[in-house]
Amino acid sequence: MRRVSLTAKEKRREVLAKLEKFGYDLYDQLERGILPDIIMPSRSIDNIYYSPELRQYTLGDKKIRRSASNIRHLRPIAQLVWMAYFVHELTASQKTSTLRDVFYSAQAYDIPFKNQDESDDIITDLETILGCTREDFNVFPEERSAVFGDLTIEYTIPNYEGKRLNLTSHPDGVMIGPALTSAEFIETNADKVIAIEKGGLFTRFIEERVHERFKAILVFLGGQAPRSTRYFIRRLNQELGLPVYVFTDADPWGMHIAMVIISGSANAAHVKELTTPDAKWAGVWASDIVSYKLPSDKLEDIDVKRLHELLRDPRYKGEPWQREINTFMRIQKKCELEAFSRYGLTHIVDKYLPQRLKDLGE
Amino acid sequence: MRRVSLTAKEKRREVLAKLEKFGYDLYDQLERGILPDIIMPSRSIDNIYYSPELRQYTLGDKKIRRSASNIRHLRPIAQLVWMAYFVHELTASQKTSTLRDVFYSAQAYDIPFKNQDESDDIITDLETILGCTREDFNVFPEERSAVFGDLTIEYTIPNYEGKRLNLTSHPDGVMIGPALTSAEFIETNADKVIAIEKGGLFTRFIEERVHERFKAILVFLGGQAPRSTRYFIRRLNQELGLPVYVFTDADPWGMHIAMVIISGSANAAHVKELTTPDAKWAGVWASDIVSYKLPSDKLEDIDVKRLHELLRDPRYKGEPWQREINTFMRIQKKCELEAFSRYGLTHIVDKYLPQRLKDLGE
Amino acid sequence: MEIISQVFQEISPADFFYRNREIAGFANPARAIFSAIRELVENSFDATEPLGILPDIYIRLSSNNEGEEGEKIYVLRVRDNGSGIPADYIPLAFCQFLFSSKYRLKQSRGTFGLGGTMAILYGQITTNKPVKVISSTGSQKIYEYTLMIDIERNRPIILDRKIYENDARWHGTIVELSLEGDYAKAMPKVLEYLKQTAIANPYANITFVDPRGRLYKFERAVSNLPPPPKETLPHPHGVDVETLSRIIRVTRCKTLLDFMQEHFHRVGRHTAKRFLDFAGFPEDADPKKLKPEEVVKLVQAMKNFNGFFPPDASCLSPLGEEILRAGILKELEPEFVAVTQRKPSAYSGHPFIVEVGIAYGGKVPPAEDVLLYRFANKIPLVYDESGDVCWRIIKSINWRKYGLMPGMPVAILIHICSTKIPWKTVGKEMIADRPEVSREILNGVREVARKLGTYLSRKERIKREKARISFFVKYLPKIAEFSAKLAGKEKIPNIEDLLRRARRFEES
Amino acid sequence: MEIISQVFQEISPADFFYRNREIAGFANPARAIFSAIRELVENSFDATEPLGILPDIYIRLSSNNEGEEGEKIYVLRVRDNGSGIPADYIPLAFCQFLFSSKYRLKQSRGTFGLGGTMAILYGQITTNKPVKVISSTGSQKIYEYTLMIDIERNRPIILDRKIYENDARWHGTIVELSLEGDYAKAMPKVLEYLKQTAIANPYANITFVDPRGRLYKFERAVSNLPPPPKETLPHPHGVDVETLSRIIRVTRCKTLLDFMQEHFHRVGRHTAKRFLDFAGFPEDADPKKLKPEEVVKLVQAMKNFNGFFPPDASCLSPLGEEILRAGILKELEPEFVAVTQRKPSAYSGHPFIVEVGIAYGGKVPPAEDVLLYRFANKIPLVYDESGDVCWRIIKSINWRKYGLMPGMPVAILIHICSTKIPWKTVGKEMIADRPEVSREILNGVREVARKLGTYLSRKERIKREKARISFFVKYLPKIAEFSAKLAGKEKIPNIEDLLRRARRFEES
Repeated sequence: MRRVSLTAKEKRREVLAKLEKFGYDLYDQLERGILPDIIMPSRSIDNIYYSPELRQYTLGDKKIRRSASNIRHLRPIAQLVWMAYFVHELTASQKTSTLRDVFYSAQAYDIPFKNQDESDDIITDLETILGCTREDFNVFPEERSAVFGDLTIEYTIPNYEGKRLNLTSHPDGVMIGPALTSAEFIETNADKVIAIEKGGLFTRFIEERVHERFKAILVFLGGQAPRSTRYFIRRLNQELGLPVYVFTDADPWGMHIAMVIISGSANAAHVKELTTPDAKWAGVWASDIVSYKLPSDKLEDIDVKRLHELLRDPRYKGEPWQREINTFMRIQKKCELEAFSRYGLTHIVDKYLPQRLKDLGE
Repeated sequence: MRRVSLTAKEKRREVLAKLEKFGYDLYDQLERGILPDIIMPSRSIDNIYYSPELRQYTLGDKKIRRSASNIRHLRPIAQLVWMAYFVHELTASQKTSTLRDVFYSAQAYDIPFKNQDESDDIITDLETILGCTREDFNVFPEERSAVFGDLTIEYTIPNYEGKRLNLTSHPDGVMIGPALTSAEFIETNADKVIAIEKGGLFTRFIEERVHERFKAILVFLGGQAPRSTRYFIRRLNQELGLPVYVFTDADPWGMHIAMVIISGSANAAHVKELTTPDAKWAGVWASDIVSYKLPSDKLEDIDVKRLHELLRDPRYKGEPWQREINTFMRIQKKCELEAFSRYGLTHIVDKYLPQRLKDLGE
Repeated sequence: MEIISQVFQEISPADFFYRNREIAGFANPARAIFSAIRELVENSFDATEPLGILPDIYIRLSSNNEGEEGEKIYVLRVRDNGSGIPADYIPLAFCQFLFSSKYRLKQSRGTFGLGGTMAILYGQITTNKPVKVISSTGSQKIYEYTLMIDIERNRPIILDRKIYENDARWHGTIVELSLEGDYAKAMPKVLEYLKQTAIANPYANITFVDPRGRLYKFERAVSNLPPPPKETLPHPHGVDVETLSRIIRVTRCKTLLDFMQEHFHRVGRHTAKRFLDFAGFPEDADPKKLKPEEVVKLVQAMKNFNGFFPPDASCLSPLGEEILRAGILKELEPEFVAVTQRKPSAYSGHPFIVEVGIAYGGKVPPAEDVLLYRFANKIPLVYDESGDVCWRIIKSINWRKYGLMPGMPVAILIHICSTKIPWKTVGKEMIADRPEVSREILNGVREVARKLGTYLSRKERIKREKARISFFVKYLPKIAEFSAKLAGKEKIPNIEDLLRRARRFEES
Repeated sequence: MEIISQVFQEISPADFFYRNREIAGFANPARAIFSAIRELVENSFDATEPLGILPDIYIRLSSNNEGEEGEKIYVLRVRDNGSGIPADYIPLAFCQFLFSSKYRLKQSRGTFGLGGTMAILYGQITTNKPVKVISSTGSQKIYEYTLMIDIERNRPIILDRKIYENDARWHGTIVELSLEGDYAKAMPKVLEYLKQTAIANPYANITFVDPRGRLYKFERAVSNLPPPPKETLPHPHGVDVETLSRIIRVTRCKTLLDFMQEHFHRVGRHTAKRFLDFAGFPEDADPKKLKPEEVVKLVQAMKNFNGFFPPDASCLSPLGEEILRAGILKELEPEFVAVTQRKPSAYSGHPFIVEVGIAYGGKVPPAEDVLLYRFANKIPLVYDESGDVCWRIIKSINWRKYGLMPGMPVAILIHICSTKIPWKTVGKEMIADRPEVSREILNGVREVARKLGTYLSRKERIKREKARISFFVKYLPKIAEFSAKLAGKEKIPNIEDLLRRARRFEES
């Protein structure tokens, strides 16, 4: 595992070296007149385990072998080598790309992908082989989330190297994109991180000066958080030692948004730097619907089905998960973060937030 | 019509006065023992006209009357008065709210909405009656888009009053939220605005220093642009006199994203400050697919159906619209902005962009 | 060149139906059990109800080897308290095809006159056992015949005949026959048939003992019978060339004016005159001297003349709205019921009456489709629902028009009675799509659906009216409160007066 | 108390079918036109093909008042070049019910023996006009009869009889009758019927002139006929008590051993011995002395004995794979065709053969469902598709298993021929669901579907093989190029050798 405090430049150098070694292995086999093969951890469902130590999903020992002697593997291997080459160029020149861009770029090299799913899948293969995330080799998704709070960062991207920015400088929130993901953390007065599912509430928290009143860095997740945002939250936790509190809607989907930040997703079992195992789901809980008399909707069939799935999920073994799942089942209700507005716009900040942080031992 | 250069404070005062007058009219009728009524422009489809002078959709002279003597109108009138009261409080205290928040807030006053559509509709009624946009009374949508470029703004929101920010300060782009929407424009060296549908390309443009090389303010639309973003583009055009170029995917949907920025949508025919009639759709055009040999997909049935609708739409009367719609029909193809990646990641900036700006008389 | 031609052969009606037994509902062992029970039960109804007797019908199906799966030999015994059959007629009535009491112009349950004989034939060819018929007309004697059918000659074979004293003056008929069948498969349809029979004939006692010894009892709920049908003259609209020729052959009338009045249903002197004028025949023409083309012309005129009175219902025996309602209330216990008896009508000169009932709620299960019960001459139709005109009509109706949505608990009962039900097939399970009939069904269904619609919309209206008043009480104070706040006023406007006026306005 | 009982009455078979004419396809004017044409055309086929004559059939339907909407009077004339009917039989064959050449144990198109007479009866009761029948067996005379039916007595009435010289030794039959009908409504089904008849009978010339004067010609495509059916003995599996009793009545055999060999299909000495042993009857028992229970026991044993040979096809006249293929190729011009004739089988002792064809591509339209053509004894079935067992089977098959997706152009033709088609109704439009029959249909459909599946998958495999080789040529150089670039090498590895080996590996 890579050290957390690796600087951006060191990280880049390490990624480039891994890519070059991957290329050399294939090159060497071909030179020796062998149809080359690639061995990598299997990402099939029977090789994904929940690791209680890591507190996230992780891959087991099962390996798969892709061999150029197998006609069905030829095309994916060619795509994989090209992909390694392409992101090597990208990283070396310090440019970024989206998943969509990668998909189209392949056409210039006459290795077209059938569709974007296929190209996304090859990127995931490359992540698995190299043991790093696509953000490490400068491929970012479309989704944008944001951050706000007293944290000064220093950019590492070209033209901005050494420039600093305090993340309270734009009160609409600062976008978490490639530049911020690769920035160094310089200084903060905050003592916690509050991550919020919905944009409206993020703005409300800024307006209500939650960052000052609670000394918090506020993160806007934008629903299920993009991986770069999960990585960013992890860094806030690991590098700065800040506790993380996640606020979501009170339904199985909101609960899972928090869980993915804490323990990762099965989809990303092959990467190990996206989780924040010590983060806490701070609300809205099913039990809050009862105790705060929040306006709620009936659980739909699909919600109930989802709850039953979560009950069987090893990540949900402990508390508050079991308690809240059972409460959902019992009251058969769900509600949104905005539901606190029934008590006035500031109620959530004035009453609920301090109480909850206190409950959680803050 | 309101003057464009109205300062934020003046604007707020004007909105508050309009809301108070709306309340007084009803109060007065009740005091005189009359079941009150409200007269406002009709937003039904037969009262929406395309105005060639304004170059946008606008409402005709038809009025509708909501009377408290009609049982079906009672509830909407009560909701409308409450809504006016609620946003008055919001604006007066300089807080913002989302559409979702408003929906929930009503419950506290025992005037619940059936669903969010209903509450959104009442907000639109209020816009129509007062002749201003919901952003004017601090109600913002969830969606977030972004801007980047050499423009210095000065905030007007509480705690940031007088603070300035240059919009190149964060290379991931600066979010367009309530704070930026209400900021004053102080200074710019840019001589144009380039609006881009997709986030990946927005980041590419920043990385390729388009803002410097082309002296441009870059705006990320995030698909169909939120109204606050359309308003922001209009301000860049009107207050700073900058020409606006819009880049979208080459398909009927991308074309319409540009059109809504230029001439507005039928949904917003009741408000007049969201359009930028002089903005230009700069690509990707159907004809570019041919001349640049771009990777493309076949038009689907729904695309063709949409093209036929656009052909009948008065906003699409002139050029390049007619030419491009006909080209789409002829070649039966569409493509995305990222399609230029087949010629390398920088091709779009090095070759296509300068050529197109030249074509458009830049 | 002369070609050797085909060999020709004549067969008896019994032989024809023997060769084609599946067309009368004896296609397989399961269906045969159902059809045999049904045919004998219908015979029992026809021997009681039209003669003013409240039916008591006892059915026993037994088997020596119950418990094994599949086909086996059963003994079916059906007893009724009907009029009985005169001794001399017993062999022919049961063991000769095309001999029946049902070939008349009045409504009876069986219309092919085949049913009982078909069951006996099927029993004979599967078991080679005779049928036993015991009957008395209430005279001093009871006759017991042991019979078989000579299929090739279409004649009864009398194997034995016994005579008993009838001191109790019992009247009725007992039929006991052996047949091969599969009761396990037939059971659901048999029980459904009996249950629905009990709905449409609430004046009957029906008892069924099945081969497993289980007793099913359907007890009498009303003791008045529908009016018995009377035999009637043919209606001019329903006369074809053959019928007219037959009447001409037997008539004693010397003039067409007499002829029309004498032989046709609801034709009086005035109508006969107007008709003959319309048809262009002299009133004093001799019917016996009409030429073939003139017969055709007269038939065409009868079809086209609009001045005849519609047939009356005297030859029909509808259930009547009272009995229909009683049957529905008894079985379905609905929240709402409506019934209608349509005016008599005719297709191809056969008079018919359609009766329709609708039931909502209660024991009617909510379902995607409306639940349909079909009856023809009081017989429930339990097979082949989807091929029936009733089903087509039910499906064609826009139920939303009557305030009905899929998932509501609605049942429709359709009863058509006629001297001749327009069957689609010999199996007597589907009613054919005759325009005259389907129009009556459609109108009947619409009529009851409208009544249900009215009921549902009144229920809805009362609910809405209550809501209206509560609206003013709820929202007017809100308008006052927030407009005052907006306007920056301390005092909220007094709206008591407005509220009072709104209430009065509502009540007017 | 004695109750006045019902009045009993006997009616003739003609009267029965007159009263119940809708059961034979004469329910309404549109259907009557269709049924009349079909019944007469089938008679013509039965008078030609089984006797080795290539059919030439000419149909003319005319009307004096064409152009008006709705029902009117038509004259239907059907002429064939068949064997003709001996003069003495003409009146009975056409104007008496239950008199026919078709009551035999061999396959013929009409199986009720009612069709032609029913059409004449319908014409008579709607127009009161006689039927004209002209026929010659190829002798020196041509006979022309003018006939009507005495419906009450089920007897022909001969109105006129003419005799002409037949110098040309013409043989055949012409039937000309008047009837009321509605051709405008019947037209689509009539034309569909004729077109499909031409598919299944490509050895016939069929000409149709319709009332609007339009000419439809279906010309002969092959000049060999299917093998004519032979009359056969009953198969033991299909014998019931009645059949056995009749044979016992007429047999001259003195022992059961002789009896079994003499009267049953495919029973030789060895089989007869084994069977009697199985059934527990002495070989020398006298069949005439069997008691009724013993007859039943013998029938049961016949049903349960597994040692009989299956019936052979000699009494059947299937199309044969060659003619079936020719008909499909001629009409549908498919990219692929497969046909199969199943081995003869039997249900309830009636032998039958199922033939199935499948067609893919060509003129077969792509559709959500497989296109189904149904034939029974060479007659196309054009009504009531969805109630047919063929339809149920087609719907039950998982077509994906054979590489077929919805939207592909596939047609299935199913022909069942039998001495007795298991009709579901007298209307002869739906085949009933008999397990023995549906098993053969299912297996036949599966067999041709498998052949089509094999064709489609071979087509697919060839396409894939070509793709394989091109894969190595395309992707191996890419791997070499980019791995070299990544490794920072100037020189790209030499992969010529690897490519050569891959090719060889592929070919082995």
